[in-house]
Amino acid sequence: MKMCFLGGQSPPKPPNRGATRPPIPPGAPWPVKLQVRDLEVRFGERLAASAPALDVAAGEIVGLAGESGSGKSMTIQAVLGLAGTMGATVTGSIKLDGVELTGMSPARLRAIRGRRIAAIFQSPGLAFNPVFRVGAIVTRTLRLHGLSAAQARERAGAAMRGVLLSPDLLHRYPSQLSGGQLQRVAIALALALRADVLLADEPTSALDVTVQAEVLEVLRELRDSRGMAILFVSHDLAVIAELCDRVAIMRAGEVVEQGRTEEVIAAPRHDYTRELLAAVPRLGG
Amino acid sequence: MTALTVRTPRVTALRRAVRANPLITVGGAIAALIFLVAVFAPLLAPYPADAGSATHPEMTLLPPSLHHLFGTDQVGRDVFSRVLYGARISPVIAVLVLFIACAAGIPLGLAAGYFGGAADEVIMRVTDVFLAFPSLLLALAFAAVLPPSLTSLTIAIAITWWPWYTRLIRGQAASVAGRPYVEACRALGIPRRRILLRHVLPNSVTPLIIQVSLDFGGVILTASALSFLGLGAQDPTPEWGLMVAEGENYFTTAWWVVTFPGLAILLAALAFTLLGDGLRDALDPRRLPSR
Amino acid sequence: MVDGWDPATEYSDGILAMSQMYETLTHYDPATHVIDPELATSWSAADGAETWTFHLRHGVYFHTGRPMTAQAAKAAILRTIKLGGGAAYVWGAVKTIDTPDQYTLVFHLSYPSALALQASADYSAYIYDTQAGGGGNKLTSWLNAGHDAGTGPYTVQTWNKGQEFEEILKSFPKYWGGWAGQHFTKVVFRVVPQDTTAAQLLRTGQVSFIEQINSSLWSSFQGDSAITLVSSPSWQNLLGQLNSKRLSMPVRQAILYGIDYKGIIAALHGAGVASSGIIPPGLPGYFSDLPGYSYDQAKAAALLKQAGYGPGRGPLNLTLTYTAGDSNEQIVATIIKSDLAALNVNVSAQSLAWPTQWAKGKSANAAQRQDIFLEYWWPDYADPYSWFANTLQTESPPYFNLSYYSNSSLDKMINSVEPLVATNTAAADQLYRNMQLTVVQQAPLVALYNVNYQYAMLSGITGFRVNPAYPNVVFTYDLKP
Amino acid sequence: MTRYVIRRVALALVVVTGVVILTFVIADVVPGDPAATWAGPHASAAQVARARQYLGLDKPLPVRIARYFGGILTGNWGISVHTHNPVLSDIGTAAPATLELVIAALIIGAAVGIPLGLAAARWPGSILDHVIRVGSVLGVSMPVFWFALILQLIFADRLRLLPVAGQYDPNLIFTHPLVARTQMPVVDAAISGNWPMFGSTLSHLILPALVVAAYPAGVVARMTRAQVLDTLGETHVQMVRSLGFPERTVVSTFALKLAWNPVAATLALVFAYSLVNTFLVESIFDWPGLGSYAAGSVATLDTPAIVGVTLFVAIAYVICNLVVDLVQAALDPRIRLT
Repeated sequence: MKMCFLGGQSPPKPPNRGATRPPIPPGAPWPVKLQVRDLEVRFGERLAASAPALDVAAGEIVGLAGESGSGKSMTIQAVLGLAGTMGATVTGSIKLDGVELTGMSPARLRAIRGRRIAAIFQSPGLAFNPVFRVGAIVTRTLRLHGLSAAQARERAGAAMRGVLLSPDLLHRYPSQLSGGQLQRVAIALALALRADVLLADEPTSALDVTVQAEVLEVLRELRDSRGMAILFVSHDLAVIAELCDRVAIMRAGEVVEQGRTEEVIAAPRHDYTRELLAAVPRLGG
Repeated sequence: MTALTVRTPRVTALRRAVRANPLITVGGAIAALIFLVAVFAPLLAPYPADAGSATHPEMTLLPPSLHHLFGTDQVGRDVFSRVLYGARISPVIAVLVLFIACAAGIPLGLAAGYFGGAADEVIMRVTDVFLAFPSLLLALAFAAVLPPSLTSLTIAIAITWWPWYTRLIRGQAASVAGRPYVEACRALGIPRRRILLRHVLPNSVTPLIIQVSLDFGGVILTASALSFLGLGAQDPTPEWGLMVAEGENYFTTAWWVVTFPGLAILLAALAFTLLGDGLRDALDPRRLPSR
Repeated sequence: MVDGWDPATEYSDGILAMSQMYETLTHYDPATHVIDPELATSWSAADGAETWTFHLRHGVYFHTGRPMTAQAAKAAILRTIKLGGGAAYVWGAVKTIDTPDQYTLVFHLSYPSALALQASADYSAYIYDTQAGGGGNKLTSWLNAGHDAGTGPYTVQTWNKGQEFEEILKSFPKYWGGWAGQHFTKVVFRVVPQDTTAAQLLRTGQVSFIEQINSSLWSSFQGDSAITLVSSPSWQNLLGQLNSKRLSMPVRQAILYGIDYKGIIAALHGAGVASSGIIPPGLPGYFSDLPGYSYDQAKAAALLKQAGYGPGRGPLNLTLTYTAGDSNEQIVATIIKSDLAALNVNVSAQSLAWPTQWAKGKSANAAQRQDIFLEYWWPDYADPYSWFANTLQTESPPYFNLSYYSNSSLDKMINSVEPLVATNTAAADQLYRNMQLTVVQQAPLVALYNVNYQYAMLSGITGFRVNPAYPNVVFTYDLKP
Repeated sequence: MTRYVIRRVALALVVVTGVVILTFVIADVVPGDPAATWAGPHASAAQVARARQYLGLDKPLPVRIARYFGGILTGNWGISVHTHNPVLSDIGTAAPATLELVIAALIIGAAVGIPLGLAAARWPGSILDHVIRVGSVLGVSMPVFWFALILQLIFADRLRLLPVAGQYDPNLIFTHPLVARTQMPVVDAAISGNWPMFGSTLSHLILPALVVAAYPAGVVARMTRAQVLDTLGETHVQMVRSLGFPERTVVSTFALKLAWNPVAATLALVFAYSLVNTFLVESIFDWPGLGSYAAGSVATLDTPAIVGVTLFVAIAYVICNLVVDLVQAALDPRIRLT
């Protein structure tokens, strides 16, 4: 597994077999990037998703776990301010670096999307418009956010290398890339935009295990070297346990439990969390 | 003993759709109106004889008035009565044409879809040949060779319309034939014919209903176009297309002779297209709000 | 509009354009009933109208450049007689032609005939250059390729067969009439299938003259200051020829009693007037008091019953054909169909282009022939002989006698009338009366109505005079723009 | 890609063969006495005999079909009854005028249909959406011959904004004669730089083209709306939105580009339908195209001409479908690269 270098500055680190995660400096005053309070997303009367309190700090991966249909994806759409396009209404507060997003004007919200808050989706194959070259999407987005053509090309190339992909792949059409490659291009996009927050909506569940590991590795790098705040949505507790620093358990649209991953796994307070943990297949011990 | 209301999914979908979808209500209402006019034409028409061979040379080209709501044509016949009786012609031709087209097209489609292989290839190529001709043109060719009459018109259009249904049913049958539960039936040795009728056909009903109602308008337009060219209905049959053709020479001085039959064609075609659109939105699974 | 362009054989709408390009020895003026000079300046008859001498105009040139001489005129007339097409019968009486000098023609007839009148015919009386296009049998193909060999004021610029701008004529500089004063230099004949389009083209000034449109459209121009309307009686009537081979005399009479003539005339809004006999008013042999058929359903039903048809008995199915594109004929067909339906006679009307309708009538296979044939008829020169010679004389194979009627006594009368016209007009008129009485009684055909010409033109145009002797013809040379 | 092309071309050839056989059935089998029908009503006995010989009625069926095929391939499509010209040459002179009208109609249809479709997809459920949907349904169910008369009455006769009929103003024949090179007046006038005539031919083209454009505009608007709406529901659109693109760009750039293929396919389907629609309109506007030729053939029972026109349009339609298929394949990377 090739080591990934971000921007090429930091010395090569020993291969991290994932046995132990780099320690999180206890109590380090990482600034809280994304702060969600009393969030409720409704389709007419039906409550689709709610989260009383959810924080994601820079350099931290927060897991959002729950069965499919528990409102995980809707939470992401709400944070992106796109729940409206699905015909849903959003109440409560979503703050980015202390700035309230819910009431913001569509134009200013658009400026944040992509540049400050990026998102990657479950099935990478569907996440790219089939009749555009992947590079075209990347450069158009960078140009949209104010870069010149030359800057956009240069940064796109760097970002691709950042996710262990050769920049030549940018000329390919989505149908010519594998799921793993496409997902990493999506991440590269967030990287190129230097987003502060990355919302990952089950980015690995559509990939097979080996490719999954590569993607997770890239996410870890983003957290460690870029200090990105990542909200990782998944129904796969095993992945969450391996990747996330903290986790929130969602059930039928509500966050039932939240805390540091080791503590929640070691001593789940809510019985639903226990059911979820029991359902995770254990290899060996 | 309380009556059990059988609420199959399709009935509820239809009822919900009607409420949610104005198209069906508008289209259906006009279609019903046309049907009623056709049935009660003799009662509604002020001058029923004018729809037949009666002529009144002394009152030609009178503008619309209380006596003649749509005015009179070049030989003094009441246009309003003829338009009402016209509701008995084009729509009836449409029913006949679509019946023949389905009777010929569906079995062929089923056979092609289910058997596949050589049968499918042959049937589909023949359909492609028929579909290579725009329907109005092939109908025109047939009608021009047969003596001009309503029957030859109906045959000519039916000949050009069956391929659409063969292709539609074949698509359905082919997709359904691949489904596991059909495989299971075959595995259980259930005879092919029963599988076709019990499984493949019912599933094809929905797209068929949609296509038939959409085509209703299409056939009416084609039939009136052929009569306009003089290949369908012959005078004095009050066919709308023919009435437009006969009134064409007086159009700048007596606008009503052409305007009202033309409006009738538009209304009839509009009604069934709207109905078809509405049904498609209502019954097409893809269109149901999935989330 | 036109199939061929040979002045000798043309017998249809072609005269609209040909009358601008070709001229005749004499010209008939219906107002004064006088025969005016045209290519012949003077003429005289001798030996009881069996010898006619014509003195030709000097300084007349064909469009081919050759001067018109007596020899050229003789060659043209002999070629027309030899081809025997169109109305060549107008020269039927001619035995031999002498040309004592360059400008004198002497005709020797086999029987007395009004040759000066016949020479003014609108068909097959044109004088043209037989040497044009290499002469001989190459002439016809040269003419059909879009050329003309006449002496008239205009000559062909372009002819695109079947196209919308079918015929474009330009002025012939060396025309003997000269171009002093105001004249049109270009004439475009535009064929428009729809009446409404023609009317709109006139209203918007894209054309300057229209004719043969339906009467309601024509009357819609009343009160429009930019348009001048001219309506006048004509020598043209609409004939209904009944298939005498298939329909017995009582059935034919019943059909004629079953038609509402007044209704037809009412529906035509002034485009038609009632007829008496088959000769239109203004021609010799016309009598306003002739017996005819009135709309009498009872009498019709009685006659039908004799033949085993009529209300309550077996239906009589008839086929009727009329010319497509003529809205007045369409109205007549519809009314006839509706009137006869009341007598349990089902008529299926079919509108066909004229060549197709005529071919169907003439077809060798009798089963293909129609029962009722509607067609307009007008004389070839100012004499009713044409109706009888063409539509009532025994003919086989049928050419214009599309009621396939044959009556030896009528044939005898027809053959004897032509000499009488030249020698004893009173006797000729009486003979025409007897012939019409026979036709009315035998009912092989009927004149449904006499046509009223309805012209419409831009008000700026003056100098237009209607001349029924030349039906639907507009002599553009006389028009002042 | 080449395998895809070969298969499509082979399929098209099979269909064309079937088309010729079907027209043979119409010309030879259906009419009572094919020789008389083929020669036309006023043919002399000699002409009928020649027609019988041409159709080889005495020969067995396969020979007759082979002879008919031979005739079609060598350009001998029979002699038109009412023009006495070979049918193929008549079609040659008449087809460009019809083609010019259909192309103009399709251009207007697309130019009107696509933006309307996009607008309806952009604000689904709004009043604009309903107005556009009703408008497009009207366009689709409009009897084109009646619509032609109405527009002609209003714009040409009453308001006199547009010329009534014909391809150009006759007075220009003398001052600016048209040099016919492609038989398409607008194109010919443009090529020869004859601007007054160009203006006249264009103004004469507007009304008929508008009438024929009603159907394509309706169909394209409905197809674009449905296609774009479907696309808007897909993940890659959510992705593009999450990257900060405004809705306007999302619809008219990303969603529309994906919709091009089905819209192009619809235009091909609509081409044939509109081609036949011009048949109904040409006699009203005095447009000397295939429609007037066919209408003339109906009145003169001219079977060779009608069969010839039917065959010509069918073959044109198959070729047009093939071209659109290949263009689509070239455009859509998913197919091109397999």
